[in-house]
Amino acid sequence: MTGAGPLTYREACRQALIEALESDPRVFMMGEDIGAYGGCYAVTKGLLEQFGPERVRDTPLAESGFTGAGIGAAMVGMRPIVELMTCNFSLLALDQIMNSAATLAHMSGGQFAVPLVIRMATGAGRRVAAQHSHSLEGWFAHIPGVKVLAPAVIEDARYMLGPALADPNPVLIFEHVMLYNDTGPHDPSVTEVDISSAAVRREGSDVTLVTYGGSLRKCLAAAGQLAEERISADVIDLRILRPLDSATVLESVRRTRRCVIVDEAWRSGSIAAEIGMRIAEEAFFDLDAPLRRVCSAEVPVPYAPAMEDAALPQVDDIVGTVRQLLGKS
Amino acid sequence: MTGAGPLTYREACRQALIEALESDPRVFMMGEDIGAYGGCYAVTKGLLEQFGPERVRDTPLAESGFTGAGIGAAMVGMRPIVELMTCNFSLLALDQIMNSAATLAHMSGGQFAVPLVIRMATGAGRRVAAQHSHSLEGWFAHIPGVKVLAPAVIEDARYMLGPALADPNPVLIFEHVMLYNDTGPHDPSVTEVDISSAAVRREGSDVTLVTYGGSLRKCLAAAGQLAEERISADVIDLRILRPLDSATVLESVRRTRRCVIVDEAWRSGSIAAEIGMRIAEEAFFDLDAPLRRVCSAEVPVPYAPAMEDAALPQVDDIVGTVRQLLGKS
Amino acid sequence: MIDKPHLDRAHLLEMLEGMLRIRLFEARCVELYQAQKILGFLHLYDGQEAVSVGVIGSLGPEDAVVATYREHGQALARGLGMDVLMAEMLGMEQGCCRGRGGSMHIFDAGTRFYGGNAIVGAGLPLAVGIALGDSMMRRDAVTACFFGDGAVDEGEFHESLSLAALWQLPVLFVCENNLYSMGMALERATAEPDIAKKAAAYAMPAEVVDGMDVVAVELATGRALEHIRAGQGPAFLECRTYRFRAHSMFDAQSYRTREEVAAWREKDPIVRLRGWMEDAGLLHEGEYAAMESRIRADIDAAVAWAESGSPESPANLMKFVTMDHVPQEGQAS
Amino acid sequence: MIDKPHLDRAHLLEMLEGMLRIRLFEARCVELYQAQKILGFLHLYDGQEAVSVGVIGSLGPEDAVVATYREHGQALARGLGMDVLMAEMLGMEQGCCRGRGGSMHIFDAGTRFYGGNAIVGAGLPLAVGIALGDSMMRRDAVTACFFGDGAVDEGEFHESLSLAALWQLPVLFVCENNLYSMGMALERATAEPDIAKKAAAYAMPAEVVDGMDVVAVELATGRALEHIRAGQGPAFLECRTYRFRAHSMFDAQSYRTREEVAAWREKDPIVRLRGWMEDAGLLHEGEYAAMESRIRADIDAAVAWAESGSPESPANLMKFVTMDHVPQEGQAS
Ligand SMILES: Cc1ncc(C[n+]2csc(CCOP(=O)(O)OP(=O)(O)O)c2C)c(N)n1
Ligand SMILES: Cc1ncc(C[n+]2csc(CCOP(=O)(O)OP(=O)(O)O)c2C)c(N)n1
Ligand SMILES: [Mg+2]
Ligand SMILES: [Mg+2]
Repeated sequence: MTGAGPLTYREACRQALIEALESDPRVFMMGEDIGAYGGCYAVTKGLLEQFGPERVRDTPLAESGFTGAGIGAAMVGMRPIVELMTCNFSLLALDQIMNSAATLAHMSGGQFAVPLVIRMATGAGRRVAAQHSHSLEGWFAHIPGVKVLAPAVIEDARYMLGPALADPNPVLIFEHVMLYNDTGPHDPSVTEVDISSAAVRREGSDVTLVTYGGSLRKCLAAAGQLAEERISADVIDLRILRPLDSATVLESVRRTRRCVIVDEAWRSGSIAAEIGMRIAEEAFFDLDAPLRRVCSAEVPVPYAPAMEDAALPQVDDIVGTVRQLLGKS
Repeated sequence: MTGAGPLTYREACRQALIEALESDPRVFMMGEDIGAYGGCYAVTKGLLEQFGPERVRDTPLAESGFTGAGIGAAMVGMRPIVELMTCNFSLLALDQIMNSAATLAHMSGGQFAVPLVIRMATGAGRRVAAQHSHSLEGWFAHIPGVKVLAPAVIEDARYMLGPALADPNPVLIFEHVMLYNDTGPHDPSVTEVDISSAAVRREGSDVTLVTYGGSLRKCLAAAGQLAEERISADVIDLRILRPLDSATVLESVRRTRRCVIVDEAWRSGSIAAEIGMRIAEEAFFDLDAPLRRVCSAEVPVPYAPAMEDAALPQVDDIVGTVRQLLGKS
Repeated sequence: MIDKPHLDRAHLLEMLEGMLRIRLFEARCVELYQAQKILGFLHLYDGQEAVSVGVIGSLGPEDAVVATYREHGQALARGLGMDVLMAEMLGMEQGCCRGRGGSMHIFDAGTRFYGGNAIVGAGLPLAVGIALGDSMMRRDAVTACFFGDGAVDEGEFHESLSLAALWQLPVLFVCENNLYSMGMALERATAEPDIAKKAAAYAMPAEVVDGMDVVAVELATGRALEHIRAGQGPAFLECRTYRFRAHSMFDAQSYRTREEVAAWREKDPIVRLRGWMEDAGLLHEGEYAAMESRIRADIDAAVAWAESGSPESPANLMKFVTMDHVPQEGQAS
Repeated sequence: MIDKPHLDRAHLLEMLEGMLRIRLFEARCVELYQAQKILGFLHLYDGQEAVSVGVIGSLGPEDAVVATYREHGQALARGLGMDVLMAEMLGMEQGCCRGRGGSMHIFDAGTRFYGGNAIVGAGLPLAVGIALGDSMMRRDAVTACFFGDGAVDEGEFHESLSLAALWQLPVLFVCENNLYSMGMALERATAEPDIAKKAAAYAMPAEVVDGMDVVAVELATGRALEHIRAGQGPAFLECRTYRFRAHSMFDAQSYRTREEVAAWREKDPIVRLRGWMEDAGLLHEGEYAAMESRIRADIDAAVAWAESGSPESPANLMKFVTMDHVPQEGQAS
């Protein structure tokens, strides 16, 4: 079960689930096609056979119903993992998430907690068009009372679930669809991770790239290209979108004095704006240049490949933005 | 029907509806308790009697269903006004709004438009606790394909509906619950408004206060207090949260070189962050001080009055933030 | 569990007192609302008391209750103290939810009272989850889920009944059909106003009961619980009842006639049980008055206690937004 | 409207050809998918052709159709050109949605084909609205709304049927019950697998029909349309059918047995109608082969046309995110 040898992101997610189901009898899963079908991204393959239909519950198509059922089960002592298949369908469960899961602890004066994990796939890139390509993790991060995780690396896919289940609050985990087949980078010495701090994935001194989830590898690729031009980029993987670890971001920006935020969500009202605003509030005098962000175009993601690619942040966009910010374009 | 004499915000909303129903046979209303009950905030009082049950349709409690029905009716030529009672219940209709209303034009390659208006009450202050006090207009403004209006003054309550109905796109109108009894300020010479530009509600030169909706009057009150201290504040009412009129904001900030954004939404991921980020991107070198915002505490709005008041932006918070920004605290 | 109606005098007195407690407690709430001590929305249960008393009285302490925003009745029937309930409505730290919930969000871990849910229909999935959790933890417990006739039209109703039936969960769905959702008459809201019929779509047994008759409610609840406790899955109870007053504190009530209200007042569940007991010689001279003054004294004490509390301090605003531990069930943190 | 089955030879030939067109068109889609020219999800209609051909063939041009993501069948039956359909799947500017929609989002204003909706259940409220709009505009039109057995469990199903029945709207709800939603067998998904029964909760007439028999589907549709066109409100049709292939292009199909698939293949609606017509002497020697090659020629031409198109340019990315005018119905902007 430890992370020796290469592991895909998908397999990391799967092993995390297996470990959770094996180690705690209160843990069970609910979701559409997680059982007989094996999961729409094959993450839960074999789990039904291994743990049985009581703990790996295929649900009918009723997102609001079974998400709410997860909340109730969590309140009475279970540790449900609800899978919403993709964040595109989470809109159907949003009332339960925002008006119930996120409020019950506070509204009851701390009498109840909702130790629930909700997993969902997120992101674009698979040519599945407007209704299947949302990136909503940053948007969900607006909601007080929940935590929002965005594993971008194998270690996080593998080990974030543990602390998420141990957390007494509803934790939403967004797995980017384009990462499932990813195999690296993966550090086998890591066998646990926190769910409180951002990570510096590459060190640099000229500019800070802040990102998370599916855009991390684009930022790392951009940083690689920039290095060839002697531009050294710090790459920060936020990892947790709520609560945000501003400190790590601010520390980096104070060093590099420049920041580009990369986010696959639609630009306006993205979490990229939040990061930027925090910098503008708290590190304003440390900045040498305007803030910049590379986000998705504000468009329902289109099907045609060239159109979709144009809608999403790409490595070239990041490189170009950094160059321009440093006056090197 | 023109705006002569004093008018409450509620009555302004009501007159706007009457005018719309009178002037266009394609216009009809759907919503919970808009008919026999007269509207939960009495905005639609008398409309059922005046226009009959075909055009003022009381719906059963089925937010997703009748919002979707509004989309369909709009696509085939009607001009529905759907009332979601309060934005707290709009979460149940969010799939229809984000995945259908906002995507259909683009996804169909421009074959269809969705000329739909969705009205809802928004905001806190009425001691109705966590599930009835959301401010979600800024959050909805993240969605491409829709327009988001936040009338803060009587004229806008009265005249925004016309252009909203004339717009070929889904338009969401958020009416702040604390404004319904408002009677002023109201300029009777105005008989139409646009839905494209922000408005400068008070001119000043030392600091820009950017706000919208229920927080406008707090900003104006703060500006009044600040004036006594010889601090002159420009007060901008965004009016439209999507698409944002950045130009008006940037113009002001370039003059005042300082900006405080006031927004009743939860701080992280608020539209206040978006405004700030746009300033940090586009007017960075014009700023003399860090950006600041006054938002709601990140908490499900509590019932107890002193708790609720503490959770929301107050005039003193705005004044204090400005003072501090100008080094006068 | 229940093999015969508990028609003994003590039990009937208990039910009468239970209904009257709710009625009188709420009457005091109205006064406090008028005095602007209770704020926000206040949804009275006036007229519907027989439903809560009949249903919840049949539950054991191991069972759970999920309620709506019209939940003072359920809360009192479930045994919540008038004191913490009143303190909550006054926004006090001593309130059951430390002033955060108010009238619409009453919770009590000790009695397994899971709110106090003010989004119509939202309590149903929660109830399904509580029953699922309980049954996975092998607790022998039923979850009684209260909701109105209006909630029946929400998608959550459908999804929840569907899940509960599929998984054969121990949920008692209690529809408090008071014929209106705010101003929307049931007849105007649905093509099939016979709500109990809808349960058939989920292969779930359903019964319609006179919700103005506490004994009938108790008997029907007993039958439903028998089915549920035998492991045969959820059951559905439609209690036909009426609210005598406005939806929340005030409304024009233009949606119904005075005559209709008056006709229903004739069926007042308290007046009815009282009259029946008196006729049957089960309520003795002066007993009702004594009951009333006992309750009033309780209410006075509760109000006094609540008013002497301390308003929850804004300094604690952020407390419980996220939890740092899971509180033990039945023990507030 | 329909007083007698159109069992004349010409009509039967038309239906046979309609089904075959869908089958062969999709077979080509598979090739193009394997060649990575069609991308994303591709949900085949293989096995279900009788439903679309039977239902949509009974509609007039004034009627509207709302479909799902498994909608090539509905689109072709509705008369969309193979050329613009194929161009759409190839992401071309010439596609019916200018390459923005792809396989799951086929729209066509000209034939009143309202998508191509890929959120399960989301098409139902839309259909209610279309029917509402049409009837408020005094158009004499029916909206046929297609959805799967899985969609029945969504809250939107409930809310939509409820609204349509309440307002007596001209909606034909067509449930394509292929026994699975992805890998979830209907029997495992609901306590009441008799879907048509659920329509009773909305006081709506429902009929179950053999969805592998195009003539039966057509007849049942005719009866339903008669009810609807008489102004008696919506009707419900459950078509029992089967998809022969994976949910989308590939899946392990671990959720069902080969034997089950084989048994259903015996009921192939095309084989069945062909065999029946041959037996009855209604399909002459060589006619089927001629039909097939005619269709293949059409497909070849459509593919050639589509491939010769120009991929929609990223320069147009923002076009249609918001509209600057409402396009005339039936006329793409
Ligand atoms: C989802 C949602 N929609 C609308 C409302 C506003 N609202 C509050 S109570 C109510 C009526 C509910 O009626 P019913 O379910 O019959 O319960 P009753 O009030 O009669 O007890 C409505 C529409 C709400 N709270 N939640
Ligand atoms: C709301 C929602 N939940 C889940 C999905 C993923 N999904 C796509 S198709 C499908 C199965 C739908 O089954 P059914 O309604 O029976 O239609 P069929 O595919 O059998 O034609 C699922 C679960 C979705 N698209 N939308
Ligand atoms: Mg009711
Ligand atoms: Mg199916």
